[in-house]
Amino acid sequence: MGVELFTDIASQYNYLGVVILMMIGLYAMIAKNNLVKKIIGMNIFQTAIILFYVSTGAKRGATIPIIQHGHNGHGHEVIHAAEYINPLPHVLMLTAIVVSVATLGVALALAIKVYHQYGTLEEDEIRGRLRE
Amino acid sequence: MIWELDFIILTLVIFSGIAAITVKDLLSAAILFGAYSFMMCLLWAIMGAVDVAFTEATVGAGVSTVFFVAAVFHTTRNSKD
Amino acid sequence: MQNLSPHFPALIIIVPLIAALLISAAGWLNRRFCFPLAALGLFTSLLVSVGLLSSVLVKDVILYRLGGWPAPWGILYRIDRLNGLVLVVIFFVAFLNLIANKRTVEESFPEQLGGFYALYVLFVTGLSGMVVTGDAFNLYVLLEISSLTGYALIGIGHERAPLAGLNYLFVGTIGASLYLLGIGFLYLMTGSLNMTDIGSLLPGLYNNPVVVLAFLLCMTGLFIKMALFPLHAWLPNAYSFSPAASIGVIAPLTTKVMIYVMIRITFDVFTPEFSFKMMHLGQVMVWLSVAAIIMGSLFALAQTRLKRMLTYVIIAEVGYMVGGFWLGNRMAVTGAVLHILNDAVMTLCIFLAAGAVIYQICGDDFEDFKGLFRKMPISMAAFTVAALSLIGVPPTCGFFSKWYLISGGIAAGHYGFVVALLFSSLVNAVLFFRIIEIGYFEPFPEGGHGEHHSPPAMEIREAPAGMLVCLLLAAVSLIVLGLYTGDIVTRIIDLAIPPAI
Amino acid sequence: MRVIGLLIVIAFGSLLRYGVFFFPEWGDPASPASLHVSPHYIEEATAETAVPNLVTAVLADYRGYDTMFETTVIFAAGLACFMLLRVLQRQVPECRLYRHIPTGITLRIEKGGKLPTESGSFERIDANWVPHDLIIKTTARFITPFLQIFALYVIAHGHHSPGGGFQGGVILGAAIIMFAISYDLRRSIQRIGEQATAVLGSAGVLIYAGTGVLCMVLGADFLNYSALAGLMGVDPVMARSHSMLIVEIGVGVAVSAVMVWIYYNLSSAGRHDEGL
Repeated sequence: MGVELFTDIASQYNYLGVVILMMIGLYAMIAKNNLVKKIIGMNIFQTAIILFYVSTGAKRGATIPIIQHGHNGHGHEVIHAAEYINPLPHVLMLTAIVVSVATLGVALALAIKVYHQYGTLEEDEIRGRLRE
Repeated sequence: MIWELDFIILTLVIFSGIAAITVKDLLSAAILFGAYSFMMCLLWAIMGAVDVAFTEATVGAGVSTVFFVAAVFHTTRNSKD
Repeated sequence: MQNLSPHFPALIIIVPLIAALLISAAGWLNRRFCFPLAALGLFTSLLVSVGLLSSVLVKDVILYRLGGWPAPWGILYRIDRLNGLVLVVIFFVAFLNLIANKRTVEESFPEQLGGFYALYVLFVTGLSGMVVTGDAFNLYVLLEISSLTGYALIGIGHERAPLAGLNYLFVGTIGASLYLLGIGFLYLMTGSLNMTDIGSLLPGLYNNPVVVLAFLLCMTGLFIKMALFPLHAWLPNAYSFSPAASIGVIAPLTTKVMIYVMIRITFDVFTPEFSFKMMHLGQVMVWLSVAAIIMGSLFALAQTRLKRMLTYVIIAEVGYMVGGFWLGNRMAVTGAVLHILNDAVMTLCIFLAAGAVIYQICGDDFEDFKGLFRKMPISMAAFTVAALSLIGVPPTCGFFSKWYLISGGIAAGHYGFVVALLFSSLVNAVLFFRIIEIGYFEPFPEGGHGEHHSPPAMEIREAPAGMLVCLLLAAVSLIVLGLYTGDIVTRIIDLAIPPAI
Repeated sequence: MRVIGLLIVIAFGSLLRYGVFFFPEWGDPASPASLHVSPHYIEEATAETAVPNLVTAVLADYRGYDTMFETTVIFAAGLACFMLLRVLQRQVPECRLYRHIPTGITLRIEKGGKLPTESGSFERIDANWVPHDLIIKTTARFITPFLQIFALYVIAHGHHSPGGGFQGGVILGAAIIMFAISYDLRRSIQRIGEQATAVLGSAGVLIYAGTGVLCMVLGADFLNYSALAGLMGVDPVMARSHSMLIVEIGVGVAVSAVMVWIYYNLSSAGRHDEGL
C-alpha cells in the first residue's frame, strides 16, 4: 500500500499543495483574532483556488500558450493542441486575481473604518466594546 | 516544467503562507504576504502560466503589499495573536 | 423598438452598466444628473425586461451569443421563462426602491450622490447579469460584482455597519470562492464552462466522487450566499445597520436571486435526475429548511426593533423556498418559484413601509409606533397589506405561494414541512398584529414621542409624496400578483419547470 | 474559536484530500480539461483573431464579456473605497509641519496658526515626516518615465508577449503610486487629482462597453468585433486584432486610474492630505 500511496502523492502533489493552502487560509479566517490577519487568510484562500485552476490546465512537456512560428514566413504549419498549455484556466485566473485585489481593497477600507470606530482591530476587544 | 523546482517553490509558498499568518507584527505580516505573492508568481511562471505570473507579480506582490502597508499605517502594527 | 428586440438580452445588462458609469462621471461633473440617469437607466431596463418576457412567452428560449462565438467557446445567454420572470421582478423592485428613497439618499450622502447611485445601479446590473447568463464562470464574476457593491452599500451605514459589512465580506467571499471551486471541479471533469454543455457531458460521470464533491461545494457556497439557516449569522447584523436606501434593494433581491441560481444550477448543470434521485439529499435539505423556518420565526419573536425582526423573517422565507424546492414534486417547486416572485415584492413593500415610518419618527422600537395610524394613515395601511401578505391572507400573493408550498408538502407526505409553514404563519401573525395593535389602539402620546430624540408630536406628518406613491404601488402590486397567480403559474412557471419533476 | 476553526479545517481538508484521489493525472495531455474546449482555442485562435498570445485572444475576444465585467469589478472596488473612506468636508489638521529648505529647520504650526508670510522657501511635510532623503526622491523621479513607458509597452504588446490591459494598467498606476510615496500625497494629488482618476476610471470601462455597443449598432452581436471590419477598412480577422487592442487600452486606462484612486483613499484614510 505504501508505494502506491507514494506514487500517487508524487503525481498529485500540486493538488495537495492546493488543499494545504486552502486549509491555511480557512483556518486563518476562522480562528485568527486580528481583522488584518483574517484578510491575509482570505487572500491565501483565494490564491489557493487560483493554484487549483492553473494546475488543471497544465500539460506535461507543453510550452507556454503563445504561438511563435507566425514570424518566419506565413507558413501555416498545423498547430497540435498537445504542444501548448491550455490557455482557458489562465484567462479565468486573470479574472480571479483581479477580483481578489478588488475584495482586498474594500476589506482594508472597511478595516480602517472599523479601527476608527472601535480603536482596535482585535475581534474580542471589539465584541467587548459592543457589549457596553 | 521541472517538477523538482516546482516542488521546492510549492513548499516555500506554504511556509511563507504559514509565516504570514503566525507572525505577530502586522507590518512584517504584510511584507511576508508580499513574499508569498512573489513565490506564487514564481510558481505560475514555472508551470507555464506566464500571463498569470505577470499579473500576480504586478497585482499580488506589487499593489496588494502597498495597500496592506497603507492600511497598517492607519491602524496598529501590533496584533495579539 | 422592434428592430432592437434581437439585442434585448444584451441590452438588459448594458443599459444599466453604461448608466452606472455615466452616473459616476456625472457625480464629479455636475450632481444634478445623477438621479435622473439612474431612474432612466433602470426604467429602460424594466421596459426591456418586460419586452424580453413577452418575447420569451412566444419563443420559449432565446439564445444570444456574446462576441459572436458559438456556445462552448464563447459566452452564451440563455433566457427562458424562469429568468425572464425574475428579471422583471429585479428591475421592478430596484426602480421602485430608487424612486422611494430619493430624499433619504440626498439627505444622507449629499456630496457622494454620484457614488451611491453608481453603486446602486451596478448592484442591480450584477444581479440581473447573474440571472441572465448561461456561463458558469461569468456567473461567478457577476456574483462578485453584486457582492462587492453589496458590501459597500452596507458598509456606508452608521454605528455598527462597517463591522457588519466586514463580517459579511468574509463570509460572502468564502461562499463565492466555494462556488468557484465547485465550478473548477466541474471544469476538471468535463472541460467546459457553459451550463447546458456541462449538463450534457455529466450523465456519464454521476457516480464519480469529484462530481459529487463539486455539487456539494457549489451548493454550500450558494447556501452561504442565501443565508440558509446554519450559515445565516451574517444577515441580521448586515441588514439591520445599513442605510434605508440600500437595504430596500438588498433585502428583497440578494437571497431570492441566489435561490434562483440554485434552481438554475440544479436544473441545467446537474440535471434534476442527478440532484433529486441520485443525491437523495432532498430529506436532509427539507429538514434543514424546517429548522430555518422555525428558528427564523422564533428569533423574530424575540426581537424588539422592527428592522432586526424583519431580517429574521427573511431568513424564515429563505427556508420556505429552499424547502419547497427540495421537496421535489411539481406542486412544491411551483410554489418555490412563485414564492421568489411574491417574497421579493412583499419584502420590498414591508421595508419601504418600515423605511417611511423610520424616516418620520427616527426610531424603530415598537413603542415608537404608538398611534401612528392617525398620523401616518397611508404608510401604516401599506404596512398592514404587506403584513397580511407575509402572514398569508387570501387576496394578497403571500397566501397563494404558501398554498402551493403546503399542498406540495402534503403531496410529498412531508408533514414536518407543512407544520413548519403553519407555525411560521401563526408567528408572523403575532409579530405584525402586535405592531398594528400598538399603532392603531394605543393613544398618541401628546407630550413628544417617548424620551429619545424623536421629533415632537405636532411635526409627525405623512411620509413625503415620492415614498408614498411607491409604497402604494408596491401594496397594490401585492394584491394584483395575488389575483393573477392563476395565469402566472399556468403560462410562465409550469412551462419553466422541466417535465422530469 | 480556535478549536472550531481546527475542526472545520480538518473536516473540510480531509474531504478535499479524498477528492484529490479521483482527480485525473496532473499534467497529462489527455485529461478532459484539455480535450474538450481548449483545443479549439489553441488551433484556431491565431487563424480567427491573428493574435499569437492565446491568453490575450481568449481574454479579450472569445470571453471578452467576462473581461468587461472584470474591469467593472475593479471600478466597483474603487467606487466602494471612495464611498466608504472619503471625508469631503475640509478639516484643518491639528498640527502642520513645515521645513525650511536651505537650513533644514522644521516648524510645527499648531491649529489655527499661520506660516510667517515673507518666508517663501518653506515646504510642507507630513506629520510623521520622513528624513530629508535626496536619494529616494531623485531615483524615483529618474525611474518614473521609464516605468510608464514600460507600462505602455506592456499594454500595447499584449498580443505578442505576456501582458495586456491589466498588467500594464497596474504598472502605470504603480508608477504614480511610487511618485506619491517618494514625494508626498499632496504633490501627487496636485498633478493627478481625485476627479481625474475617478472620471478616467469610468471612461476606461466606457471605452470597453462602447466598443461592444458599436458592434451592436453595426448589426452584429454585442462585442462581435468582426462587425468593425467595415469601419476600420481591414478584413474581419485583423479587425478583431485591432479592436482587441482598443479594448486593452480601455482596460489599461481603467485599471491604472482605479488603482491610484484606491491608493489615494486607503493611504490617507479618506482625508487626502497626508498619505504614506
